[in-house]
Amino acid sequence: MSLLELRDVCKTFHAFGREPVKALRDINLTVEEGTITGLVGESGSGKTTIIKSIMGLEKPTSGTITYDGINIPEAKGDELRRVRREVQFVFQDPTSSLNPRMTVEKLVGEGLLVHKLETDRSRRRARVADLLTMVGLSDRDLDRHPRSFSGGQRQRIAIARALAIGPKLLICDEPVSALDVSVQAQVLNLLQDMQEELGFTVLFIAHDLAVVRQICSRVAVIQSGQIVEEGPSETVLANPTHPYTQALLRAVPNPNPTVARQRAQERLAEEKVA
Amino acid sequence: MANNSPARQTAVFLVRKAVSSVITLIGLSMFVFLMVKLIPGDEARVAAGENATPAQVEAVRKSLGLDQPFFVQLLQFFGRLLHGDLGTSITTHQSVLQGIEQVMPQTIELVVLAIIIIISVVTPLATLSALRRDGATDVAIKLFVILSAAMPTFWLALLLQYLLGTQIGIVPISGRLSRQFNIPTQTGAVVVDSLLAGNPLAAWDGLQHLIVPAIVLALPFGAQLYRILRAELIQVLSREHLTVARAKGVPQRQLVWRHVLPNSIGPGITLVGIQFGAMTGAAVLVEGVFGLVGVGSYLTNAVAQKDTFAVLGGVLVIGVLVVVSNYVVDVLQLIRDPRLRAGQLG
Amino acid sequence: SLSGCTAGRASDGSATSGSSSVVVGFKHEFNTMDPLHADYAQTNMVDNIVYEPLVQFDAANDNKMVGMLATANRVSPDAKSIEFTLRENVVFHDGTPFTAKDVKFSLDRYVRLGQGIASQLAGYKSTTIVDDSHVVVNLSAPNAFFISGLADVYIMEAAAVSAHAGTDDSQGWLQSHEAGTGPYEGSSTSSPDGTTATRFDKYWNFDATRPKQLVFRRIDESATEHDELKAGNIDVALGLTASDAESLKGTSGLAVNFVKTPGQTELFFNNSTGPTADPKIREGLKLAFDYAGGYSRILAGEGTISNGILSPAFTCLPAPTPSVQDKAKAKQLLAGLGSTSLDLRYQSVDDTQTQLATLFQSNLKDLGVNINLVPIAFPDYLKTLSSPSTIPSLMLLNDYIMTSDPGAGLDKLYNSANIGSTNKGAYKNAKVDALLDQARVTTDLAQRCTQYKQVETQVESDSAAAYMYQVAFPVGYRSDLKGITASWSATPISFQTLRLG
Amino acid sequence: MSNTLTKIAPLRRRTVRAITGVSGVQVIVPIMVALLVILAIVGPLIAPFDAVYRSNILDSLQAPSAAHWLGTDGQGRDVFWRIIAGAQSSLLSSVLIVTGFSVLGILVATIATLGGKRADEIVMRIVDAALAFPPIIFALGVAAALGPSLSSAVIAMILTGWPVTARLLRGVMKETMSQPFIENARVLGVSRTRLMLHHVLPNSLDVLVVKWAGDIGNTILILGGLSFVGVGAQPPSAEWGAMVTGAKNVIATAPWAALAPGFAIALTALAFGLLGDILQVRFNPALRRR
Amino acid sequence: MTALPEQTDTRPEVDALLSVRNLTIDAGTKPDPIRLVQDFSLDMFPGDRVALVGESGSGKSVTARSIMRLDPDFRLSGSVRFQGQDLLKLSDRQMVRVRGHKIGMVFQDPMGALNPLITIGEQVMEPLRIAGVSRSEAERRAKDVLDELGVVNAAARMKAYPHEFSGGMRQRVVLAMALISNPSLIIADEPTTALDVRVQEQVLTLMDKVSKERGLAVLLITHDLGTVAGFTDRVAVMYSGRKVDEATVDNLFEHPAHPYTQGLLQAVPRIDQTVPRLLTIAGAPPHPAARPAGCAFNPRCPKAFDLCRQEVPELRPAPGGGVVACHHYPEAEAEAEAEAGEEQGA
Ligand SMILES: Nc1ncnc2c1ncn2[C@@H]1O[C@H](COP(=O)(O)OP(=O)(O)OP(=O)(O)O)[C@@H](O)[C@H]1O
Ligand SMILES: Nc1ncnc2c1ncn2[C@@H]1O[C@H](COP(=O)(O)OP(=O)(O)OP(=O)(O)O)[C@@H](O)[C@H]1O
Ligand SMILES: [Mg+2]
Ligand SMILES: [Mg+2]
Repeated sequence: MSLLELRDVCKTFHAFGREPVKALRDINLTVEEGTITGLVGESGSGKTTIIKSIMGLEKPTSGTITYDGINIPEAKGDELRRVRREVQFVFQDPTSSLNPRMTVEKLVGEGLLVHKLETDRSRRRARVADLLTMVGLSDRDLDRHPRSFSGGQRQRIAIARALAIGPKLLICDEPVSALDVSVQAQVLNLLQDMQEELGFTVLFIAHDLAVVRQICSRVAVIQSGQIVEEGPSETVLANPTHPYTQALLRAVPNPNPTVARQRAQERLAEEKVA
Repeated sequence: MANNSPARQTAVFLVRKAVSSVITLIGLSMFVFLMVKLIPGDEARVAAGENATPAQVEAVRKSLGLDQPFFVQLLQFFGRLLHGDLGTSITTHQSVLQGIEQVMPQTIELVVLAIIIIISVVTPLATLSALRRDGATDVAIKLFVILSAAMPTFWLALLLQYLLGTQIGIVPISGRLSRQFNIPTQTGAVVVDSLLAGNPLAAWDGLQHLIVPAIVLALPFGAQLYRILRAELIQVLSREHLTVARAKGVPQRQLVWRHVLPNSIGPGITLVGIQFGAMTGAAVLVEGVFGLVGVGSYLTNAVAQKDTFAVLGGVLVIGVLVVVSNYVVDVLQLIRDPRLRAGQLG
Repeated sequence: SLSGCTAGRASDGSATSGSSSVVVGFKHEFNTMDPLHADYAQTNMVDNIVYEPLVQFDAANDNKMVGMLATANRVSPDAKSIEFTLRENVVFHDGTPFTAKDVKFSLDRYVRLGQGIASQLAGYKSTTIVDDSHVVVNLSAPNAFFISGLADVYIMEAAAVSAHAGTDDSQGWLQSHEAGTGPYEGSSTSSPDGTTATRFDKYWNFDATRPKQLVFRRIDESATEHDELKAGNIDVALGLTASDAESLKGTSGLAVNFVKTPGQTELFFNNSTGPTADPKIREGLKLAFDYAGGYSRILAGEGTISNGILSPAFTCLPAPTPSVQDKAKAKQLLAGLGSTSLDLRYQSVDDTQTQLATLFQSNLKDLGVNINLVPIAFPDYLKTLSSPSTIPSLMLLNDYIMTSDPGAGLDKLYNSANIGSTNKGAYKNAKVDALLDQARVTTDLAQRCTQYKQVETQVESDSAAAYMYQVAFPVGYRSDLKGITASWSATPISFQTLRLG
Repeated sequence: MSNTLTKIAPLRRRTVRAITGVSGVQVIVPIMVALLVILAIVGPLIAPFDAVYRSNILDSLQAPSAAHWLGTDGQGRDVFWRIIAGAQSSLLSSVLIVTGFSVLGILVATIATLGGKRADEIVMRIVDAALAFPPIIFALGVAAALGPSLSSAVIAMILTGWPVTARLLRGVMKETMSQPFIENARVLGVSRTRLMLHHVLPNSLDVLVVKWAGDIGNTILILGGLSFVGVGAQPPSAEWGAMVTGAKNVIATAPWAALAPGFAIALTALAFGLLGDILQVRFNPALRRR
Repeated sequence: MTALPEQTDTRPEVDALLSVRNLTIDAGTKPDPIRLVQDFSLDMFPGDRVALVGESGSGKSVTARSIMRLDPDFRLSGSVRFQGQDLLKLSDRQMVRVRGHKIGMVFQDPMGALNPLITIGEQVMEPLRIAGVSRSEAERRAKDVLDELGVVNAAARMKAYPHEFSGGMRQRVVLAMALISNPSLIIADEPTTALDVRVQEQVLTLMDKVSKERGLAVLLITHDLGTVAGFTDRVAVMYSGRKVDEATVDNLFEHPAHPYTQGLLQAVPRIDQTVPRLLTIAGAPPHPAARPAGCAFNPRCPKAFDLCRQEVPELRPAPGGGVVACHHYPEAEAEAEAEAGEEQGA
């Protein structure tokens, strides 16, 4: 069953005095319930624009975005509240996506408060403490500010914050690309574990195909605002049909000196030809 | 791509600014008009004179149009404004435009000199401060700046005048020009007029008259600029492109001039633009002490006399100057920053 | 280039006194040269030397009338017209001869414009030109005060002025131009920071010892003027405070004259409404002030403590009644005030007034009376005069009666007909009204004098105001200058009489 | 890493502290400010009424002596005690003014930030108009309209001060609004009020705190300036600006009467100026050291 | 700490292009200095391509910057010989001549690395202009370098400003600035981290090509082992201010000696194989001011034993070649441990 569905979504930006930018052209994308779907593409391909449209922060120029029967761009009142409660986000930069003035307790508990899921302060604190333990932090961290955590830990807080209200759909916009390899692995593992444990649906955005391959069951490749290839990640990554996917795939660094050197040779040769 | 060219974008930007400036000025006039009307007092009586009979007062009221309702007076003002007429002062009985023409050059001369002092003193100080951040030099400069800005302007004016003018005598005590010089008025700015008259001695003398008031006026504003500039410099100094420049082997001096300063002066330029209006007003605090009569004195007097059109005219002229100086600032920023030219930050 | 500014008094022998140019420092804005506004001191300071009136009064000689542009005058017995014989061989600064039509033009213009000096011409009907050297000024009602008001009414050249009439009856042009007959020609570059006047060599009463040039320079701060005078950059300082002037005394090469003016510093009460409508309260307030203390410290012991409602500069005065403090009596009289606190209005631009008001406030505080000092701006002050209900309970001001004959001044201040305009204290006394009405139609000076004295005694006994001090205007100047004395034609001094030593 | 030079900073600071002990400023300044605040609270209580307010005209303009440490003024009042007594009105009015216009500024900036494009445009035009009006002249006008007194000077300055605050704050708030954590809060379903109170304002007010301290000093100065042009506290008030103005005419003959309150103003402005500076270092991310 | 670490390379030190010996870097004041880097040694020979890897904060950039002496406030000890000259002993002025001329540097953030106000051409030419090369000559050479780096229409693009360039293009410009004076060593501090996968690939290829063509030595700094595999010959691994592992690329990837290196390798998700779970290094690196006693890695090390908590391991030859600083490799046990490490990795 599809939880989130984008149909023919287009988005054109009209900036004053500039050429209009067609950021999205006829995007069709389905996210099946209970899966992790990957969306890959290079910088500027329109990934964030899709996310903003799902958030309801950008209005698509045309097309529909349906979440569980609700058309998000049109949603108001109760519907919108439901979307806000059931769809949560984790962003690329864990530093700027957490309010530096709030303690971890407040940050993680904010959703519980806003959606009146837990209005009692001490019980909320206990819930937050549980969540922190779940993402590998401890209740000693409740009163600390995000600044005093490392990047990986901050991203854990961001995930805890998103998971606090028990979302059905979690959307992650390049949640690991700002992190060190070792931390990236921690966060990826965490996401994977949580998803398995809680069974929510994930839309995972990245530009690194290796990351996508690691955790996604399905993948969609986006280039210049268009989905150029879509399918189960095994298939797509094993036999990419679109040249763009192929190029992306080749660009992924391979920590195997022999393979890597060989690929470097190929590239150099291509470069010379070009 | 014509509609995308930097030139066009710049033009569009400037036109937009112009339109909003005009709206701003209209708003400003209405605002001032209302304010002056709220000042208690009877303009007609002021115009007619202290000993005027009630009949004389009424006659004057009628002839000045002061018997009309508020909005009619305002509309009449704008009507006259379209013809470049700012009205007549009730105390000097002179056209406001002419009155302002007489006092404006004086103020502009003072303010411009103060701005020149600010820029030429603050820039090196702030640069030195930022480069030697938290070192003894920085602390000394910072203390000096804060201390000099902590003195009440008029008090410092009195003090400096007494010390430098009267006691030591290295500068004139007051006025604009020593009595032995006789310079025909052309622009109204003594230094400029002296130069136009081909009398550099007189220009030098005029400059000496202006220097202390200009310094006193400059101090508090200079301190603001110093703060902003220092903070900005420190921020710019930490940018990666400076490390890159140093790694390229750029020597310190060139680093500062080519890479640090141009990237740091943006907010400073904007600040000076904003300060322009405030400085013309603040000039009143030094004008009195140094026997100068500028637009600040003119306006102070006009406010005290409830001289509606004189206040309006004065503020409007300052408003135009502020708008113009903001324009100049915008153009300078455009020249400075290619990203602005491309409308990327606009 | 610095010598001009830094040279002290010592070196002035060569630099300044040798030059016959005199620089005058003055205070407050110089608005216009138009003699229409000669009621304004800064305007009159210049107009007084570039223009001339028909007649003047000599302060040094019992306020006797002297002819300027008129050589003789005759007031008709019914006090309804005055005939003037005009001086011959007088020329305006552009060379045009002065004739009767200029007199008519000038007077008509003032009355037509109805502002400023026009208030001196109240009751003017018309001027009849008899011939080139004779005119008759007709009044709409008998007015014996009229002629003494003419000392500040200047005559301008009809032809030149009407040539620049414009839409404002030449006001714009006259703002910075002049068309007079006086000993000096005004420059056309007058501006708010001053103006320059040059000796007019075809003046009918030419005197080579007048300075060749008079430069008027605006300097608002007393301290600045004080320093500039000492440094030799100005030769006459008109904007000094009493204490600064006092400190100049004894400086070599400088002289200080506290010019005794016809003005008095007075504290007007609202005689009609509020607590001060009660004469006992007024008397109490009057007795509360420490006249002697203020005199010695705020006025630096210059001028005099008031002797009555008129300045000692006037000639027909009743027996002096010096103002004195009497705390005990004041306390007793003021008991009627209860705990009411009063507003004392004053013009804070005048530092002396601020000081006096502060002292008064403290004096009254000692007696248990609270006074709030509330500065008032000129336009507001004028507005408050429009009705007895808005007139301040207490208003501190310097009041000048500009004419040597006090009749017109007394009439303006104390005639109940003038409540709402010039009767500053809303003072009302039928006996005074009657006396003033009588005086207006009395052509005989001596007779009028008796009436004035009666008025003065009555007003004083009603405690219409507290009369504090004669205004003694401190003037510092180069000691080789002569003729810096009190004058009726300009406050405090007229530069007509200025001569180089 | 982008900000290598900021990393270097702590090092410098320590060196300087070790060599010159200059960072003593950071200890002294808060003490100075605290003393001033205490003075403002107890000043009027400890100063003898007569020395402060009662004219003792025959003792006027006495030079400093054992009886009158800072001499007497033109009314024969004790300058020292007047300065002590005047601390309250001088400081209190500045605090009031600065707080007043900060609140106004915050309100306006909030409207501009939350009210959408049009509200922003209108508000900023108004702010521009207000900025084009020379503050001193504006204050003069407002004070003239209300009648000269300390309270009207206070109101006048509140009305003059807000545009700068509003402009500054709007910029900062706009920047804060573009931070990802704001979006993050919005998609969590946070209400506008909560967004403003818990997310935008707390992250924007740093700037204001810094400005606040610096402004106190400035305000005392400008208040003095207003006194100088005839607007402000009236006799017998011992407000410092009014004291200087009242004594400016005797600056040559009795300099103490104007110098002493002038120094009091300068010292206060200095203390708050330095405080502002210290706070700026604490709060400005660009100057903050790790 | 007195013992000289053993060499990974057998070539004689005298031929080395760059020879860093026991470089120790301190920040902070004397009483409580922060030791950022301790006893770092590295040799590079002409044409060598060496990678310096390690997690964020391990001291890679500090080391690179200190080779160039870019931070005047660091206290450096040890020696940095470049072409036989000890850079640490040069005067500031002499150092300026080394920077950009003999050693070029490329930085992480291509946007931040360029001065936004100056044209690309000017910036590329700057090192030459400083060296006194005429403008036309400098322009010509700048165009050549940009051409070489694949900037199409270089002559025209030189007049453009940085904001008009895309990220990949900017990195080419940064590279051009580093290359223009024909240095013999390039230090590239995370030149691709901020870039997209595809651009990353392009830039690396480019560096690869240029350095091969010019026989340039390259010190590549990164935290991603994956990116170095195809590019470098030798890898040095840093952890918390120390070099803990150094080996040839093949050796390092095949037999990672240090547990930290092993951890890093396992944490990289691989496109050619899937694991149910990525293996991670638990915990976070220590702050330089608060390192644990003994081996800095011990709290995170799965194999730590008592000695690790007490004594700092020294660099010793590793079984598979290279050197490693780990108590698990006392000469005898080395082989066995290496085996164990491999098993773990599988
Ligand atoms: N507000 C906007 N106004 C104009 N153009 C925009 C705006 N937002 C995005 N764009 C343009 O839309 C395109 C898609 O941008 P988007 O941010 O969605 O890319 P992305 O795939 O998320 O890239 P990245 O990997 O860099 O985050 C880009 O060309 C961008 O410049
Ligand atoms: N001036 C300084 N004063 C004190 N500590 C510093 C200074 N500069 C850097 N450091 C610290 O030194 C350590 C090493 O920093 P460095 O920038 O070399 O790390 P890095 O390995 O390059 O990391 P990244 O991958 O994040 O670039 C860090 O902990 C950093 O905080
Ligand atoms: Mg994005
Ligand atoms: Mg680094």
